[in-house]
Amino acid sequence: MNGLDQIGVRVVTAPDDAAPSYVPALLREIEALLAELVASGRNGRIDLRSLPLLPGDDARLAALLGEGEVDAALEVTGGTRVRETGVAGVWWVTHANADGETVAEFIEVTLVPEILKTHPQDVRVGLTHLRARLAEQMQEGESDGE
Amino acid sequence: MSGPELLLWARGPGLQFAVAIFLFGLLVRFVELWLLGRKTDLSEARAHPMGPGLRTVLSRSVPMPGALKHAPLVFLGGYIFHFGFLVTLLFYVPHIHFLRSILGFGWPGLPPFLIDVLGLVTIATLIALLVQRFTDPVRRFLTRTDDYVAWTVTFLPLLSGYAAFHRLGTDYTTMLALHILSVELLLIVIPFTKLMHMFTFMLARWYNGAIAGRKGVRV
Amino acid sequence: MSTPAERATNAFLEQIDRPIATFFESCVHCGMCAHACLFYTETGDPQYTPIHKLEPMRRVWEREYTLFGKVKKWLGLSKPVSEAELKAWEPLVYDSCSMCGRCSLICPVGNDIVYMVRKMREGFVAAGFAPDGLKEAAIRSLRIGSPMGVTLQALTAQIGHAEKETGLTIPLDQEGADYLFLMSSNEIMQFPEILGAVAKIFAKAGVSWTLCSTAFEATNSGLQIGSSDIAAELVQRIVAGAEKLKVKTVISPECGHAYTALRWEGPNLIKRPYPFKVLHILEVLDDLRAAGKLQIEGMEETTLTFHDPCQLVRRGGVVEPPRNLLRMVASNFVEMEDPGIHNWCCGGGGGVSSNERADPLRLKVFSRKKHQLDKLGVSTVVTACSNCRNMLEEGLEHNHMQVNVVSLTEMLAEHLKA
Amino acid sequence: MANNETVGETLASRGVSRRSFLKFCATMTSLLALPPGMAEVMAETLARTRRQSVIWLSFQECTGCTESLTRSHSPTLESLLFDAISLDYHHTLQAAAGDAAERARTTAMKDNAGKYLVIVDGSIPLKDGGVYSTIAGHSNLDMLKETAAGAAAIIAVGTCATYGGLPHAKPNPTGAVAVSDIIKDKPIVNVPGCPPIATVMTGVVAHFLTLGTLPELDSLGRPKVFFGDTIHDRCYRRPFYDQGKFAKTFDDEGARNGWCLYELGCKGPTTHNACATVKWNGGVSFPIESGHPCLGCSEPNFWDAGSFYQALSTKTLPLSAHAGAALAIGATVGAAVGLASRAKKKAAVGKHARVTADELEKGGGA
Repeated sequence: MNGLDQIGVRVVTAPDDAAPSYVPALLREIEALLAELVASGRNGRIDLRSLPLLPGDDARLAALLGEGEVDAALEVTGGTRVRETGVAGVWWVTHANADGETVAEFIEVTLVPEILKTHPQDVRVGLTHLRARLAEQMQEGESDGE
Repeated sequence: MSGPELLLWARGPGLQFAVAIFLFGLLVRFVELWLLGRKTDLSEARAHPMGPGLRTVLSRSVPMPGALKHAPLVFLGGYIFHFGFLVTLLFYVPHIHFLRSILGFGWPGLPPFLIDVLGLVTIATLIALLVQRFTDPVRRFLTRTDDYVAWTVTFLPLLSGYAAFHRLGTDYTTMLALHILSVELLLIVIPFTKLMHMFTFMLARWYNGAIAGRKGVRV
Repeated sequence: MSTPAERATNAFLEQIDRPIATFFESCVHCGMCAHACLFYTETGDPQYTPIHKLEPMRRVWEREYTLFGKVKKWLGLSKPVSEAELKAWEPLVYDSCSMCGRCSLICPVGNDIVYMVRKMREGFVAAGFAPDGLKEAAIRSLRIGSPMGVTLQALTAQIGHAEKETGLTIPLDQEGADYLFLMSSNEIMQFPEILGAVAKIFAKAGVSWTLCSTAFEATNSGLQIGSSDIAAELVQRIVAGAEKLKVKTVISPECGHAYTALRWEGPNLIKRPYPFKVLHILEVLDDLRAAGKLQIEGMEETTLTFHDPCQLVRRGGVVEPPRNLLRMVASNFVEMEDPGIHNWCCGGGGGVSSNERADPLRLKVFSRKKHQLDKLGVSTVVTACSNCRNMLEEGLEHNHMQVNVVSLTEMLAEHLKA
Repeated sequence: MANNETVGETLASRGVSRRSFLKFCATMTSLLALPPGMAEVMAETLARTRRQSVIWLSFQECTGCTESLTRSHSPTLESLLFDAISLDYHHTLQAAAGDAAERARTTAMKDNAGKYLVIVDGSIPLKDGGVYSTIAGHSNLDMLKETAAGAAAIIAVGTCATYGGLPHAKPNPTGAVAVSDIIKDKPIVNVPGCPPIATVMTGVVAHFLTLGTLPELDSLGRPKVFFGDTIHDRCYRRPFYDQGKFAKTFDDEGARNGWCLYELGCKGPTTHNACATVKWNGGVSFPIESGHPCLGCSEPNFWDAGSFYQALSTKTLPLSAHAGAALAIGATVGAAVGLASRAKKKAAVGKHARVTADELEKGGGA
């Protein structure tokens, strides 16, 4: 067997012009959340997986929002990508598992997505680690000086 | 009993029971009817009754001149209802599968949206015919309990089928089970009500056509 | 036999056969038959719905001849037919049904309703529930030989008149003649010209024919009242006369039910086929026309129409002969609305004309005929049934309409080539 | 057992960052259809909770459910869940054996009385005193009753534990029943499937851990969020069903085109599960996507619901024997009635009173 093309299977996907696109409604919702952020500073989040998006809808939405200044790649039990869209304050967050499969996808309307921030708990853990390392170094320095 | 259990019962023992009662009743009615017998007509025939009899079996589906004008709703309603009922029964793919599993052969179905539209039209027509039974003097006068029973058991499969098709009412599995049960109810009721006409109408038309036909009258 | 209800039930049990059971089984109470029935369309009264008129017999069928009826009877859920019920239904069966058979044509499941009405009357007459007029007519037929009490003397008197008028000899009891001509007492009493007309036509055509002194009355009160016993006795008289004279063909005159009685019911009533043929006078005339033996001169030019007698067309199959003959003699023949087998009854068939109690209803439902004739605006209506003729004349007079009613046979005789 | 440690502490000590934690919670809100804004709250709650004691009971089962849960591509977010719970008893996974293993169970029950979670896979045989499946000399029935008594809630995973499953299939030689047939006084969540989707199992546990409640259930005790829709409702091949395009065999044009598998016996329309949306093997595919009709494994009695390859609308039992008998009896009864009718008719003819002129004159009843 040389490749998949030798299997007599031809997959035809269902026609996608059956229902109107969900994108316009989604944009309205983003607009409302953004206005809320401006007015009261409250964060908003839309779960793209929970919406009946049609094939091509996410591409359409991405094209409409455009690309922004931030594109962060995180390594958090699988990859997570956080991009600010062309609309400042509107972020596109994609969570993947270790195999690279997307497991969740959100539009976040916020100043900084929560996942980018470092949690105080982790900071404490970091501090502990740093001090431990410093202590190690001091020890090494002392032994070097001897 | 949960939806899946109900469905299982409806497709299994329920169906066995309903089909058995249906066939039993059908045979009782036909045999008891047949054995009543009929005297040979000794008058000299103008034509052989067979041809005109068979002709009337078909031709009686066309209303007599003027009839459409005098009672449009009964005729049109009757046409639409019978057409809609038969087409949805015989050309909806899951129904064809059901019949194939019993008869051993099948035929191509119609796209579901056509069945959907037809089903709705049929339901509306049946309701109109019921309203007419209440309001029209002749229909109201003639109506007996039997007519309401027949209407109800005919209506239920349509209603439950439509609800199942559109995932209305309770969950699909239960609705499908109710739909099959309603068909079983219909099967059980057929031999004991005027619904027998679905079989005897051919014989009745044949007699009518044959009796007139041997006198040389095409009815 | 004891009570009337039991006598009626017994007669129903005798009459119900496979077609009747099929019809009852098939009825869906759609009520279409009402729209074919003169008595409903002209009154709007739902009790005149034809299938409803059969309810007592339907109940006997269900109760006695079906498993489920038997179960209901056993459980005490059904009652036998009662005398009160018979009394209530008698007017429906006799006054509001002219046995025209239109309902049998409209029924979508194909029920031959009039076939059942005919059989149901057996039960009513057996129980004594029949209109006085019909009973009296039947008694006169049995005892005197004619429903109107016409005797042989009356006939011979009319023969004398006709012979004088036409100058022809009218044969009576001539053995070996080809045709035996019958008359209805109505014709003998009210339209005797028909005898001369037939004599002239037959003489011209060279037809060998005769009248019979023991079998001249064609009408059959037994059929009208719905008693096979009486009908058989009356038919038997004609059969005996025809067999005595050894004729080849018996001619039924311009009368609707006489044709049905003799042509279609007769052999079944006497339980054997005839050794002769039965033809309606119009069939004989049409045969003569086809053979070129009916020569006509001068056409009737007024606009005229033809009233189809139910028993001739729908119940008898004589549809084309009157039209062939009319086209021969009338230049302005127009068809009525719903012609041929779909015609509307004059209102007086099936014994209604002999039932005085039914007169007001009969005249009321004449509105259908009035409507049909008004629509055409003709001054002459031709027919081929003396009873229809009577009913048309009465109805027209009642409605103050100026329309002539003419017998087709007479009209032909008038235009016979000299 | 480190049951006094909070989940946050445990995770931190294992080098799992709070970002992973947040990501897990965000994924769970998406999966459980919770408001997406709840992710942060969930993460904080979960971090502060003490690790949940879980007792996993395996009865008449094939270990497929455990396999489904553990053999997912690791490391996954699901595996995080194992860090968030204290799996105190699971006789397939635990290191301890024999009396030590059973002691672990009783200890956990005692220490966490009224608070521990019981997960059950496998059905419980009742026939012959439950001898067909025993663990350490205890029948499954006894062990279930004993363990359930102090539980906060029970999660029945797999079709066997939820409906009896394969052991329950006719003729059910061991008298197998579901957990819900025995335990009536505890909240039970049914997660059916043969096996159930791993994500669905973890989702239910996560819901309990983070919100402290069980998800909303349908009439069969299944979480509505995963079992609310049928496979058919969410199937990507649904448009073909609506258009009336069906594969008739496994190798025809329709099958190659990926048309609807209804005619090949697909039970999608009556099967409630999340396969069509959550999918299997890390979201790779699900049976219908691979060209095989849905078997309906997450519905009760799916083994006995007729052939897997016969359309859903068809009969499940043969009709000919009943039909034949009905016809024979019908013909006999009909003939009996018919012959009685003939006799009655003959008698009526015999009783016929001739209608005569005299008779008419007497007037009868008129």
